[in-house]
Amino acid sequence: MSDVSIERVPKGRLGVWFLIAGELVIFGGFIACYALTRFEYPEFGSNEAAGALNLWVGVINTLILLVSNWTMVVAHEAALEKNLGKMKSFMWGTIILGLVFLAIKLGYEWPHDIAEGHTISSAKAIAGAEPGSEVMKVSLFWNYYFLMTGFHGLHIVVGSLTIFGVIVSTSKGENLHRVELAGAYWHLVELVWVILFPMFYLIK
Amino acid sequence: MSLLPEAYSSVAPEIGELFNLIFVLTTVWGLITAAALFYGLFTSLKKQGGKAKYITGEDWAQSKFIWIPLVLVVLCDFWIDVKTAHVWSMVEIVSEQPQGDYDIKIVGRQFYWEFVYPGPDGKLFTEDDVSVADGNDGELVIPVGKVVKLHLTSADVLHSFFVRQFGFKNDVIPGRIITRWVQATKEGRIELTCAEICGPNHGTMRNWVKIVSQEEFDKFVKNLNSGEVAMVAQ
Amino acid sequence: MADEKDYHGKQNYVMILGVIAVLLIGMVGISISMTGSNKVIGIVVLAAIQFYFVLTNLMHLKYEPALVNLVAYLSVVFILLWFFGVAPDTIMIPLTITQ
Amino acid sequence: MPWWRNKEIRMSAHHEQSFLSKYVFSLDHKYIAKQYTITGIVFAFIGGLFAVAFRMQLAWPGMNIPLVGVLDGMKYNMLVTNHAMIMFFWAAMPIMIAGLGNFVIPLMIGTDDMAFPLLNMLSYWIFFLSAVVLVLSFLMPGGGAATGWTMYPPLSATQNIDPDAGLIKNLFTGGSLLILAVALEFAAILLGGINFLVTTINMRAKGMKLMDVPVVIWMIDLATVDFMFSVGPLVAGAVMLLFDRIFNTGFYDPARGGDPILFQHLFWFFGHPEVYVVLLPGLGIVSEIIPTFTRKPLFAQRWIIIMAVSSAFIAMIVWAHHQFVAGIDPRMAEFFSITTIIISIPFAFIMFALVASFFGGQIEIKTPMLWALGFVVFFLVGGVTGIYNGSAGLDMYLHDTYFVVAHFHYTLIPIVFFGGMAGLYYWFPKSTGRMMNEGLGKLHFWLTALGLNLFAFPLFFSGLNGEHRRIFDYAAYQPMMVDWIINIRHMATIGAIIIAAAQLILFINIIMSASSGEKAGKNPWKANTLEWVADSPPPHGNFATPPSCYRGPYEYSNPKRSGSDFWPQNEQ
Repeated sequence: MSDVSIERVPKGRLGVWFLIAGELVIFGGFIACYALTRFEYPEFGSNEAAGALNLWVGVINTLILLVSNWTMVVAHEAALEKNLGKMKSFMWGTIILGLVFLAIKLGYEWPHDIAEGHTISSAKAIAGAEPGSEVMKVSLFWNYYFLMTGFHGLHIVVGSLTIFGVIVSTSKGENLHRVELAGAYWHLVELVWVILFPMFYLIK
Repeated sequence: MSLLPEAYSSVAPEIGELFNLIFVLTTVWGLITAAALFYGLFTSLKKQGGKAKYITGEDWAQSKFIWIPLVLVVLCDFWIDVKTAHVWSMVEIVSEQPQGDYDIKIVGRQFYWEFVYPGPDGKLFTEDDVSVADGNDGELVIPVGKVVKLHLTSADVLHSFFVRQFGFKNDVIPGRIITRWVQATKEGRIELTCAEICGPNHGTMRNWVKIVSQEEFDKFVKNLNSGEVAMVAQ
Repeated sequence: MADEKDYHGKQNYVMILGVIAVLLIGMVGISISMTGSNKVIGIVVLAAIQFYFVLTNLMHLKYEPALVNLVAYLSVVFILLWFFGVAPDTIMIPLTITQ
Repeated sequence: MPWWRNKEIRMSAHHEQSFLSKYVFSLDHKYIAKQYTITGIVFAFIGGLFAVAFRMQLAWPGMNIPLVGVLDGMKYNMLVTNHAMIMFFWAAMPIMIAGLGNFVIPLMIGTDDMAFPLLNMLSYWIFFLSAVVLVLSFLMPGGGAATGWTMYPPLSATQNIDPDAGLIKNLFTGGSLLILAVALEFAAILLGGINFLVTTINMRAKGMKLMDVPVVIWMIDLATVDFMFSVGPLVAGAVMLLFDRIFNTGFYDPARGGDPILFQHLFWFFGHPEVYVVLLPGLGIVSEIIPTFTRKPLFAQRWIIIMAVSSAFIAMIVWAHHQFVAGIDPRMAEFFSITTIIISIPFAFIMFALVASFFGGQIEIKTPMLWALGFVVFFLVGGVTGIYNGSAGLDMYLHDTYFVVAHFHYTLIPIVFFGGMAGLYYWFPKSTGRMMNEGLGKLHFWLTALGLNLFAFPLFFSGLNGEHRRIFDYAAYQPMMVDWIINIRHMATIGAIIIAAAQLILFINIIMSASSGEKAGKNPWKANTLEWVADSPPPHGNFATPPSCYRGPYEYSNPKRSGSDFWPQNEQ
C-alpha cells in the first residue's frame, strides 16, 4: 500500500490539486458573472466605476504579489536542497509580502474608495436614483469589486496561515514536501489575481 | 380520452401530438424493458444444484442483445428531438412567430395579475395605455381567432403565466419583457394561474382569461378607452 | 516522498517572473493607449498567457502527469462552458424595468 | 508528533483510544461513515415528517396537523422548501456520498483508511455544523426560508429582509442562515470528495487495476468529480445571494442592473449534476448487489463504466433544461433539450445491462436483492418520464406541475431510498457483524414500495391535467377541485403516510439486529470484493495483512474456478 499511485503522484500533491481545481471553479463562477455583467454594461468602465480605481497602486500590488510568488518558489528550491535556513527565511518573506499586499488593499485602496462614497452596501449611493440608471449600474460594479477583491484577500490570509503552519511543521526538516503544496496554494492566489487585476483596473 | 385538458389555443394540439408521441414511445420501451426484466428474473430463479451461466457480456455475440435496442433508442430520441424542435420553435422563437393582431402587456405582481391594453392610439408601450388590474373586472379578455401578442413582465418577483388550455406557460421576470403569442380557437372562460412560487399568497394568485367574439372584444376595448373601466394607479 | 527530489527539473524562475512582469507592463500599456474592442481583446489575450505561465511554470503543472493536467484544465473548461451557455441570454437581452 | 500523524499508531488495531477519539472525533473511516449515515437518516426522517405535514394540508385543507398546527401559505412554503433542502443536502448527500463512500472505498480497495483521516473528520464536523445552522434557520424570527428549494431571487433576496436593519439582523433570518448552511455543507462534501478521489487513485491494493475497481467506487468517484466541478458557480452565486441579503448589494436586483436569470444558471449548473451525484452511487450499489445475488458477472461491466463516465460529462451540459420556461434564449433551450434527450442513451444502456445481468443466473431474492429490484423497476418509471420533461416543447406545459413532482420522486426515491436501503441491508453485516432480519426487511420493502406507488403514480395524472405545484390550498382553483383530483390528493397523502410509518420497521430491525441478530461470518453473501476479506465488523485498520488483488470484482460461476461459484479478488 504505497502512498504513490501508478501515476507516481504523491497523495498530498494530488489532494492539493483537487483542492485547487475546486477553488478555481469557485473563482471562475465569480469571474464569469462579472464578465457577463461587464459585457452587458459599458457603464462599468466609466470614471465613476473602473476609472475611479488607482491604476498605479494596483500595478504596485501586482508586482508585490509577483515577488512573493518568486520568494515562494525559491523557498521550494531551498527545500529540495534541504537548506532549512534559506527556506524558512524566504517563506517568511512570502508571508510578509502577502501582508503588505493586504495592507495596501485594505489600508489604502478600500478606505480611499469608501471615502469617495463607493461602498459595498450601496444604499446611500443609489438613494433616489432612477431604476436601471447609470448610478445603479456603477453601484453594481462596486458590489462586484468589493466582493471579489475581498474573497481574494481572504485567500491571501488563508495562504499565509498555511505557509506559517508549514514553517512550523517543517522546522525540524521533516515532511519538506509540504513547502511545495503550500506554494501551489499560494500560486493559486497569483493565478486568480492575474485575471482579477486586468478585469477591474485595466478594462475601462 | 386525452390526458391533457381541452385545447383552447392553436398550439395546444401540437403540444398534444408531441405528448402522444412521447407517451407511446416511452410506454412501449418501458414495458419492453420491464417485461424482459421479469422474464429474466422468473426464468432464472435459484434451483437446487443449478449453476449460473458465466456471461460477461464483453463479446458481440452477447452484447448485441443490448447494443441493438440501444441503437433503436437513439433513433427514437432523434425522432422526439425533431418533433420537439418543431413545437418549441413554433411557440417560442420570436422570428418564427406570426404577425400579431393585438398587443397586451401582462404584469405579474404580488399577488395579482395586471393587464395593460393599448390606449386609443392602438399602440402598446405609450402613455395612454390602459391598465386593468385584478379586483375590478380584471379578467384578461382576448378575441377568438386573432393572434394576440402577450408581452410578459413582472414588477417584483418571479411569477409564471400559465393557462392550462393554451398548453404553455412562461415565467414573468422583473427587468425583462418576454413576448409570447396565443391564437385562441374557441370562446370561453378559462383559468389563468401563477405557476412559479412568488411568496406566501402564491396560492391565491389566479385570474380568468375570457375569450370573446370580435364584436364583444371591440365593445370591451371601447369601454376601456372611454374609461368606464376604472384605471388602476401605478 | 522519496521521489520528491527527482520530481522536477531545475528552471530559471527569474526569467519566468520577468516574462510575467513584461506581460503585465504590456497590459498596462494597452489599457492606456488603445481603446474599444481591440483593447479588451489584447488585455484578455495577455491575461490568458499570464494565466498559462503561472499555471505551468510556477505551479509546476508541466511536470505533473496527465491526470493532474486533466483536473486543472477541466475546471477551466467547465467554467468556459458555463460562460458560453449563459452569455446568449444575459448579454443579448436588454433589461427594462417595470414599476 | 501528534498521534494521528503516526501511521503505525493510528493503524495498529490494539492501541488504546479514548472514548472521544474513538466515537466522537474519530479518524476511522468506518466510524465517520456511521456518523454521516446516522445523521443523514435522522434528517431524512425530519424531512419526511415535513412532507407528511404538508401532504395532510393538501388532502384535508385547514386541518390542525399534529406538531405543526394549521398551515398558512408562509408555513406551507417553508415546509416545502426545507423538505427539499433537507432531503437533498442533509439526507441524500451524507448517506449516498459521504456515508457510503467512507465505508466502502477503503474496504473495497483493500487499504487501511482514507488518504487524509484528519481531513475526513474535519469534513464530518463541518457537515455537523452546517446541520446545526440549518436547524437554527427554522427558529429565526419570520421562520425558515420559504422561497422554494431553488431559492430564486428576487424573492429569496428580499424575504424577511429589512434593508435598514443592518448586517447582523439580516444575517439571522431563515433565508440567510439556510444559504450559510448549504455553503458549509458544500465545503464538507468537497473535503470528503477530495479524500475519496485521492484514496481511490493512490491507495488501491497491490495489483488492482482501474477496471478491477468495483463499479460502486467508480460511481462514487464520478459523482464526486461532478460535484467538485459543478459546485463552484453555486458557491459563488450563494455568496452573492447572501450579500444581497445582508449587505444590500444588487447582484440579482434588476433595478440595479442585476439579473435574476444569472442566479438560475448558477444554481442549475450545480443543481442538475447534483441529481447525478446522488444517482450514480445508487446505480453503483445496485450493480454490486445484482451480480452477488444472481451469481453471475455484471453484464458488460467495462461498458457500464464507460457509459457512466460519459453520462457524468453530459450531465454538466444539460443544466438549462430546468429553465425552459424561465425566459432563456430559445435557441439555447433547443440545444439543451437535445443534450437532455441524449443523456437518456447512457442510462438506457446501463438499465439494459442490469436487466441482461439477470438472464441465466441463479437468483436468490434476499432483502438487498429485493431492494435492488425495486430500484431497477421504479427507476425505470422515473427514467422514461424524464423524457417528457426533457422535451422542451412539452415541458412548456408540464413545467412546475405535479407531473414534475411525480417524475423526480420516482427518480429520487428509488435512487436514494431503495438504493440506499439495498446498500444498508447489504453492508450491515459487514459493519456490525450481525445479519439483519429477513422477514422485517421484506415487510419494510413491500410497505415502502406500496407507499411510493400510491403516493407518486397518481400525481402523474393530476399533473397532466395541469395541477401546478406549491399551492397550499386549491380551493380557489375550480378546475382543480373536481372529485378525481381530490381523490388523487388523498391517495398521495396516504401513500406518504405509509412510507413514513414503514420506516419504524427499519428502526426496529436495525436495533434488534444490531443487538441480537445472528452472527454474520466474514462473507455472508459469498461475494468477491475485498471488503468481505476483512473481519466483520472490521477492526481498526481493517485488514490483518494487506490483501492483493488478482482479478475483477465480478468473477462469479467462472468455469475456471472449481468447487465454489465465487472467486474472491484476493485469492490466487
